[in-house]
Amino acid sequence: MAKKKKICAKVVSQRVISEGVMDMLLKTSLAEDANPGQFVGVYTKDKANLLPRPISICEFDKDDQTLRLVYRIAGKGTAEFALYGTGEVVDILGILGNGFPLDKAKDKKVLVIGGGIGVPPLLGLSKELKKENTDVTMVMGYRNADTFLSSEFENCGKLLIATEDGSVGTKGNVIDACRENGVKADVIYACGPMPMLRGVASYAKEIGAKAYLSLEERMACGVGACLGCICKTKNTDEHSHVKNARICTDGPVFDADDLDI
Amino acid sequence: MAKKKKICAKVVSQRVISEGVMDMLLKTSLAEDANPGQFVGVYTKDKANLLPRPISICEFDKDDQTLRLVYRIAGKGTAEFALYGTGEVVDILGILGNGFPLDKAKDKKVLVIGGGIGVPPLLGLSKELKKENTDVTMVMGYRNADTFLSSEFENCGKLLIATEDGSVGTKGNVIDACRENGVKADVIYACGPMPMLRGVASYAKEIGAKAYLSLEERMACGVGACLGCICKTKNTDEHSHVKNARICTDGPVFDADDLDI
Amino acid sequence: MNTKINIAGVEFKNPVMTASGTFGSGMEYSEFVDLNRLGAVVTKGVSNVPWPGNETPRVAEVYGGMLNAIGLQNPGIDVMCKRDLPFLADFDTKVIVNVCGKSISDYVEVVDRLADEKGVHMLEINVSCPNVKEGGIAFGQNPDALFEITKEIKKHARQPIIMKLSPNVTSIAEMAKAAEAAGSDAISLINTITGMKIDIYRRKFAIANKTGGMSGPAIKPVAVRMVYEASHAVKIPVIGMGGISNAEDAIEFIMAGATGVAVGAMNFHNPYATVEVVEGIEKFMKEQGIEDINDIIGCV
Amino acid sequence: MNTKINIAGVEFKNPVMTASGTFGSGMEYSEFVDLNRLGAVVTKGVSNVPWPGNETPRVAEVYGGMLNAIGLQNPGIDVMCKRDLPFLADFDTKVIVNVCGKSISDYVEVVDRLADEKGVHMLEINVSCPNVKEGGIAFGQNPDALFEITKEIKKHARQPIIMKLSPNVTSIAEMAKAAEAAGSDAISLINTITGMKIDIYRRKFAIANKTGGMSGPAIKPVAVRMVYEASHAVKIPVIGMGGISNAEDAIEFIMAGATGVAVGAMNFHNPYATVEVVEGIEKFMKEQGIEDINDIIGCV
Ligand SMILES: Cc1cc2nc3c(=O)[nH]c(=O)nc-3n(C[C@H](O)[C@H](O)[C@H](O)COP(=O)(O)OP(=O)(O)OC[C@H]3O[C@@H](n4cnc5c(N)ncnc54)[C@H](O)[C@@H]3O)c2cc1C
Ligand SMILES: Cc1cc2nc3c(=O)[nH]c(=O)nc-3n(C[C@H](O)[C@H](O)[C@H](O)COP(=O)(O)OP(=O)(O)OC[C@H]3O[C@@H](n4cnc5c(N)ncnc54)[C@H](O)[C@@H]3O)c2cc1C
Ligand SMILES: Cc1cc2nc3c(=O)[nH]c(=O)nc-3n(C[C@H](O)[C@H](O)[C@H](O)COP(=O)(O)O)c2cc1C
Ligand SMILES: Cc1cc2nc3c(=O)[nH]c(=O)nc-3n(C[C@H](O)[C@H](O)[C@H](O)COP(=O)(O)O)c2cc1C
Ligand code: FES
Ligand code: FES
Repeated sequence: MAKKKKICAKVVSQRVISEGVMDMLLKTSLAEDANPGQFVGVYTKDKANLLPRPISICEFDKDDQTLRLVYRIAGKGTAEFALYGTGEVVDILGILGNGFPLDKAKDKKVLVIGGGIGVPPLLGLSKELKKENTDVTMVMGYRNADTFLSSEFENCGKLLIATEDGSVGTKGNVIDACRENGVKADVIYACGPMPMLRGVASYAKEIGAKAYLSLEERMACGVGACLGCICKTKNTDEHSHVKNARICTDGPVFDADDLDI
Repeated sequence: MAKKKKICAKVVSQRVISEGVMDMLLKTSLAEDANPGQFVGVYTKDKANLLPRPISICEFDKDDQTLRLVYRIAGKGTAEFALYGTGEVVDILGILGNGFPLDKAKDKKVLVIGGGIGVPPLLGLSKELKKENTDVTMVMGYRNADTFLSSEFENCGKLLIATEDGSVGTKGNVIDACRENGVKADVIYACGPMPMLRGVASYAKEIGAKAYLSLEERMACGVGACLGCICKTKNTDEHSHVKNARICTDGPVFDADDLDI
Repeated sequence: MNTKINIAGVEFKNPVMTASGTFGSGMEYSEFVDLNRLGAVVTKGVSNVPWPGNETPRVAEVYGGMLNAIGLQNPGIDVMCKRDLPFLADFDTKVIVNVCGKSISDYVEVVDRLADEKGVHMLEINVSCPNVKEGGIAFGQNPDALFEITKEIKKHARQPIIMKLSPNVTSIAEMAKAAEAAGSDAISLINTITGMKIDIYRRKFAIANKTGGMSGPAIKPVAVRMVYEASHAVKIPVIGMGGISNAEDAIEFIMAGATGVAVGAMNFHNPYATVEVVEGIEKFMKEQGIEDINDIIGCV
Repeated sequence: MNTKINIAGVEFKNPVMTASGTFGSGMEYSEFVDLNRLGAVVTKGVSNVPWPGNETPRVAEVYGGMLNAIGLQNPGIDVMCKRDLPFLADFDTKVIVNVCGKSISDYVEVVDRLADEKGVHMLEINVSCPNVKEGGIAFGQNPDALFEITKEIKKHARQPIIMKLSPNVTSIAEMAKAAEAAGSDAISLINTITGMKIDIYRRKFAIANKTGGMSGPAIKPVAVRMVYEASHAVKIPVIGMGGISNAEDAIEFIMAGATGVAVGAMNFHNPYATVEVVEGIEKFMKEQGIEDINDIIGCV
């Protein structure tokens, strides 16, 4: 694995893709080390804020040395990022986290499930899976008809959509959509809010699939040193010896069977 | 007196006029209320710094609504200001302080003495005095041949220069220059470091002149509320009743006879 | 929508006050804000006789805040009664006079002098200023001493009293309880946290007094914690302060358990801060459907 | 130019250390900095048995700093001896193990276990963690309890010990004196200041533990003041920390009286911070013509 770095990146472009959701392209050599499901820590310029903001890599281009970040304006930091125009420089820390275990998809029927602001990292994943000609079904959950990134997902395989208000696709959540369409799979990759991930884990059990879940937690260091970002695991792990894995380094993607969520 | 305001100003232009000394022109309606010897509080954008930086008004143009600030890069705040280009917006608090008592100059022989970064506010003063056709001699003290603003002073009357290294004018300080040239006056206006001001006060006594000195002290509020910026006075004053005057509101310009410095 | 609060029988139009020593006697900031909009103006600490305060430099900036060691300079109670109270009487706001002293009798002298001042609605007793050698903080760092001075002042005060607590203690709950036990009508906290700054190039203290009291946003988390602990330790109302810059901050203190809140050092950053907090609280209540500000006191 | 310092007979190549709990066991940050450049690596607190720590969220950001309530999660002393100490042994730096416990015997067990570890140069005894219910801070907020535990640990420790003090006390000088009187070889301070943050929209504490320990630049003035007070109260060396982000900050602590300094939360902001402090101190010494770093300890 490549060495982690704190490095200065440059904004190539940025635009609004949904209400309060930004799509930012960064030029940075860190792109060379990126894999789907990994993330970067983005620093604000406002010196009142000192901690990096963890943002998943939506897509990466190793040749162009670009990272695409899609994020929701959720507070002071992301509000600041949203103001950046082309050419703005920004400090980032990366590449962080383990990413999705793509090798598990080999010759398997794959299901990719995303919800809310958990959708973005799955785009890079789906594109990667498509490159390998994997049999992929994607199920993405949104609040309403504002289904950001969905047209790009459509290019990667079969896409199902669930919306809370029923305006597009299945009315309900992603699991409702899976059931409604009787989706089957050997391997599931998922990212989204915790209740959704719990749903995915039990759906995986139902259909006999392996599930890999990308988790979220408040972070400080992002590199495994502070033990701020742990999640509970079923077994004593190698690092903590107390059934706490670090989401920033042991994750963010975990085998659902290992988790106690 | 006009109401004080915290207001957003715009940088019209900025340039380096000497090593580490910046000359910034601001567009702001506060200019309408400005007088020579008054100052503004300039806020940084870096949120680690919350207090306004007191900077004297070097010159003002009520018609153009501009304030000219000339300042030395002395720390974090002024280093930030120095980076501002044309069009940058900046929060300022003003107009602060009393300014030089111009009425005392009427039909008098006037001496204007400045030292170091105390020089800038005297330019606006000298120009104002010139407008009134006052008989003015100016004595400005610098470290070396880098005598910023001196060409502009020359347009206002007789200019004497003192430099520490003797490269221009009198070798020594402003009082040395006064003595060397046998400068006489009825009224002295001065701004500069405390040792210089003490020298001015005793020189004024020697030649039988009234001296008005502009003082400096660390400030917090800038508006007379915190009592951070006091100087000692000879008599119990109206406000404090303890022989402490507030430099930000009772000053920065004081009658030397009132001060206990 | 109700923003009125009641502290020891005194009704405030809203919970927003000025923190003592950061707002002069109100006169200086009346150029920026309409004092009629405030819940209360809390004046700079006043003593029986004029105090000259400390040497300069008295203030220094630190990351997210400032240090001060004014040393309670004030013109004495006579000038306050002649000049500042009449000025404040013209506004439709409550007036709280902050009282300081070196000995119990100093405090009592001021409290007695204010007994007949109709325009003074409450007294805030500053036993927590870290910047004066004698008196002040000595009472504020020892629960027995705090009990004693509170008891004595209560005997004399005609207005309800607020004991203002120091954060420079091991247990704020213990101090709050001592004030309550001695009969204080309310408590306010926090005063400044003792800090130090050194100019490494000149090898000198940034503040002539060596140490100064720290205030501003940097101290807010400590202040919120102490307001939470204090308000859970006593039944009397708590006035919270320490780093409040906007309505969100003020609401954080209220949710932690404060009935009133005060804006201090941030007046220097934003002279409109007090009224912006008043307006921001109203906006928050509207957006969140909160009918009565009292409903969210200590709601966390 | 000499940057070497000596604490209780242990020589450090420079005064710059890592603050316990902010640098893991050094492994995580060895991707960013060359550990050989540091005066010492101070490890995360370790107890006799593995500790699971607190619920999440364990961290929250505040103005100019952060709160944490990790709750001293650690894999226990056995794992440290098997995994972390061998890793650190490969570097030319000093190793200080930070020890935590719930009872005196917990601490003693760890201290005994480390007695024969050649690669451990000093022990830092954490009696000041505000985030665990029992033990920890209880020893750190009472001078008698501090005296007792220090005395007991001194009986067992083969390495020189550093008692790590809590800032959440009325008198840091008194605590420093108690540690010295009981035989501590050095003291370090400050640990975090107890703080709280409330999410006003969700009406919830930002930290599951309700309170968390505050660290980062926001606490620096308090830390500098306490290092000054402590180092003037005792003769044993002081290791200073609290908000150090760069060499200027480190030098401020040294001038206040610290022999060593530690970089904590700012590693999270700038993973290169430790080595940048080392280099910045050298640059400052060169520019200011300082021959020996020891010449400026407490020089203010
Ligand atoms: C591994 C990981 C990947 C993520 N990927 C994305 C993504 O691709 N797109 C996206 O929109 N969001 C993502 N998030 C959430 C994102 O980190 C937060 O929305 C963001 O940090 C909010 O920062 P702020 O300054 O705007 O909010 P503030 O509330 O001002 O932040 C204050 C502090 O809390 C932290 N914080 C706030 N919300 C969260 C959160 N939900 N998770 C973790 N820390 C938080 C911030 O990092 C900061 O330290 C991810 C989170 C994690 C842990
Ligand atoms: C009435 C008045 C008028 C002034 N006019 C000018 C001017 O026209 N040109 C000019 O170059 N300088 C002037 N100064 C000095 C100027 O205010 C400081 O150089 C400036 O505040 C330094 O800020 P900084 O952030 O760069 O330094 P930092 O050291 O980072 O500032 C930290 C804090 O200390 C304060 N501070 C630092 N130095 C001084 C100082 N010398 N006086 C007062 N406060 C200080 C800052 O305002 C800030 O609050 C004036 C000062 C006063 C009191
Ligand atoms: C310049 C200054 C002067 C102060 N003077 C007093 C005072 O006279 N009496 C008092 O009780 N508190 C005094 N304080 C403390 C404040 O009232 C307040 O408790 C403290 O600053 C914390 O609030 P803040 O962070 O909002 O400033 C003073 C604070 C500052 C900054
Ligand atoms: C995430 C985190 C974990 C910490 N864990 C420990 C610990 O295990 N033992 C300890 O003595 N101090 C611990 N501390 C306190 C630090 O070592 C240090 O004393 C404090 O953070 C102040 O320094 P700073 O402001 O540079 O971070 C921890 C601090 C943080 C931020
Ligand atoms: S954020 Fe520090 S261990 Fe994960
Ligand atoms: S700076 Fe506050 S009184 Fe002058």
